[in-house]
Amino acid sequence: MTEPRELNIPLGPLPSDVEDVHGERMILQMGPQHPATHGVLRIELETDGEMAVRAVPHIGYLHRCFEKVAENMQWPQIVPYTDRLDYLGSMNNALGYVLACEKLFGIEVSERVRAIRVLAAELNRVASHLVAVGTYGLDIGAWTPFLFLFQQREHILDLFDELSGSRLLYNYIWIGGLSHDLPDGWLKKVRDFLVYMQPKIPELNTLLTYNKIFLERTGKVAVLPAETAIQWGVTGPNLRGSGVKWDLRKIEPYSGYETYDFEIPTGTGEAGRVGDCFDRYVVRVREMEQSLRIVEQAVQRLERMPADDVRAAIPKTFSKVPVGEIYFRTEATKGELGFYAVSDGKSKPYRLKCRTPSFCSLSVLSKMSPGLLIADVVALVGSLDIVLGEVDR
Amino acid sequence: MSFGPIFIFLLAGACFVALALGASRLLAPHRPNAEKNSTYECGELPVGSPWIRFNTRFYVIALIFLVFDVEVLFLFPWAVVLKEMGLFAWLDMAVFIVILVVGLAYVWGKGDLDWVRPKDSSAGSAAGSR
Amino acid sequence: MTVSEIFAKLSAALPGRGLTLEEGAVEAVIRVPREALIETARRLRDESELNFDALMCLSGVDRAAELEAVYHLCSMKYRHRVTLRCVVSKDDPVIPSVCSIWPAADWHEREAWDLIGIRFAGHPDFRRILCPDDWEGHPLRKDYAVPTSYHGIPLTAQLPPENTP
Amino acid sequence: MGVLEGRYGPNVVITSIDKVFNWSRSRSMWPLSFGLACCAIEMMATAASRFDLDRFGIFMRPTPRQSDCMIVAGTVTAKMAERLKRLYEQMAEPRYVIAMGSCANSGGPYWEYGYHVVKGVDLVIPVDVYVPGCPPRPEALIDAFLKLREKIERESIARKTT
Repeated sequence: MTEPRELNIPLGPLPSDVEDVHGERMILQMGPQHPATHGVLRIELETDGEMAVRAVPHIGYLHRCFEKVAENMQWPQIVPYTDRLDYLGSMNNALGYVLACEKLFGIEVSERVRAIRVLAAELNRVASHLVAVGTYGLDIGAWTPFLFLFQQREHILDLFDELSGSRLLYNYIWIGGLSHDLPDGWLKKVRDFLVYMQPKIPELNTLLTYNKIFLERTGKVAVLPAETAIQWGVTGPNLRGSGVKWDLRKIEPYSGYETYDFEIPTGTGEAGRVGDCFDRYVVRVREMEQSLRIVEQAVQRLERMPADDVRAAIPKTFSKVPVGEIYFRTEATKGELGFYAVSDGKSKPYRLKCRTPSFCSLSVLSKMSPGLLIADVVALVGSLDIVLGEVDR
Repeated sequence: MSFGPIFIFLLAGACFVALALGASRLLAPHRPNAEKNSTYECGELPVGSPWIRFNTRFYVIALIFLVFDVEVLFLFPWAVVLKEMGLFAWLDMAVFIVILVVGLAYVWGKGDLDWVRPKDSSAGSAAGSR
Repeated sequence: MTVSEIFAKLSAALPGRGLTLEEGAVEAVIRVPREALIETARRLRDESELNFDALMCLSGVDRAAELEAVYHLCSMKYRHRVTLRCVVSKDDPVIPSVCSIWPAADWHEREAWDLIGIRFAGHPDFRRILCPDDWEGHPLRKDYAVPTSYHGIPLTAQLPPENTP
Repeated sequence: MGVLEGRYGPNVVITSIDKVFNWSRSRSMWPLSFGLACCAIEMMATAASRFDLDRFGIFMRPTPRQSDCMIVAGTVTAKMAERLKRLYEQMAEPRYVIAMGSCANSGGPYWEYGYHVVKGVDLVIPVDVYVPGCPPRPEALIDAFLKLREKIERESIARKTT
């Protein structure tokens, strides 16, 4: 029997307001291989009975050296690697990276390419939220929403399969344009999908959102106040769940987002308190409806636009690029995705740092966990909707 | 009242168990090694030992569960023969259930059913206690 | 406010502390010596007109001779942005930690230490964050020698022998 | 060692037990859902309603104690390799490994500059079936299970004669 390491970790203080529940403390490893950690995240929980007194997240189990790879690849070759950061929102990652490069190199793309990019990014946001909401139902113990939502997601994956050739990681948005033009009849299929998807979100609401057990498990649990969220750099649905109306598609519009009409849902404390797990969840559900509205407007716009060459603005070679550095941020599915690119004129970036939303959302976990029950820590991790490919890069 | 069928029933039960355990003992691969026997904790080495003193509240909750589990155990055979036994059996069981409901009310009132939840404290932690 | 106005306000408030403004191709960057970093950061956050309450991104860069920490800050209220750059030499790569001012910097600084090797003085829990704790070297350095194995597990690419069909 | 195991050559009695064992093992393969990266999402999509692994008797189990095969879905990094080996050891025999995706097969897109990536999971644990693709389509994963079935059907509990 391999000798377990002795208890060399200093025991944290017991929150003062807990009545006398003096049992001994235990270190529990919610380890890399755990159904509720959405990937390879290890949370070292120090529990007193059922209550987590201290939670230390350990990451790095999926550190795939994105930044070292990016320094050895040419500018356009990095797009497939950005897809693999947040592998649920690949279109949005590629869009964030490509817009940073286009602004650094001073490349302008046509109106039609911008519209196609918005359409693809918003469809991808819906697919990503479907997974986030589906697995959150699994964390709380509801099997049906997971299967129900994955079935809807398969329709979106079919659309992407036809658009870019692959289901999950697309390499579709290139620097200066797109890899393929819209296949003919594709917009018609997107319209059919919008009609098909219309009743599904209300159906999800009856299935999960207003389910008594779900409300009981997520209402008033793990409240993230707006002030703490801003200080810790939490962005995206997690920040909007705390009532802060902050969405980069409205604050710093890119790729033509200012011409689309959509609202920003924020948490209103329906199930107890503003900023609890339910608010972060319900913001994602409402965001899906808004994204479908954007997709509808984009489809109408694209149907009226004349076809043009989507590869017109793609530079022939990347050997001579302007020198300089830029930090460009976009609203990816999980929050603010920023790319800090430093170019020294060569065909490969000198340094490419990417600030990912899940990395910052996860850092708040150790601050919010003390005092939660173990089952509530699971609900908290699920509501933060982190993807480990993005956390570890 | 011949006891033959009961004996056959017991015999069948016993040899079914023997067959299941015996077959796996005979035929299944059995290669224990230190790594395989180590405790599974999500792929990590366990820190400290799980043999610790738990709060007494969990013991009380386990007891309460046991009481009502046994109650349900008595309900099953009773429910099967209720139609033949008529009102007398119904009254008899009603008394039994009332006693247990009184017990449940007492325990609920005393707050032993509440899971170990700290009070609703400052920002960033703790759910409301019910 | 534009970066030059912010810089003017800062250099007025902190005279003689060596703050310089570098005009970049896309955006201007304020260069801050490490002695004045904490002072500048606290002023950037607490000044009512500046109010930089969100640290967007903290990245370490390995310039040939020096290491550089680049801070991208943004104000949620005024929605203006500023970039700070703090450069230290490679043999004394210590920069004061801004964790006390922006808690978001906590994990970013640990990552800058882990991958680039900039040491942040005053960080509450200073450990490697991505690579294992006993990983030697800082991988994003330009002169980094990639290890061939870790705890007995080979890390080199097992290329097939030359003449396989 | 089991009492009967490894003593007799293959003959009429044992082969008939083999058929029963191999049939039951291959038709109810419980994988350890070992989701690492992008391939894990495709694995979930395979297990979900459209491609539905349940019809093959495949039911995802979170613990190695109750699983027969391990799907390594994603990039195996140096930090994760030890845990992966420990989880593999903690699985009960007979156990199989499916390396899903080119990251698990050979390091995938990170083979050249990934200093922290193990170039292929077969450097850590023995692998039975490799699934190409990045990420492999759900049909490819189902095909991997069918290949694994063929492999199991050729097994025998008798001593290895070759």
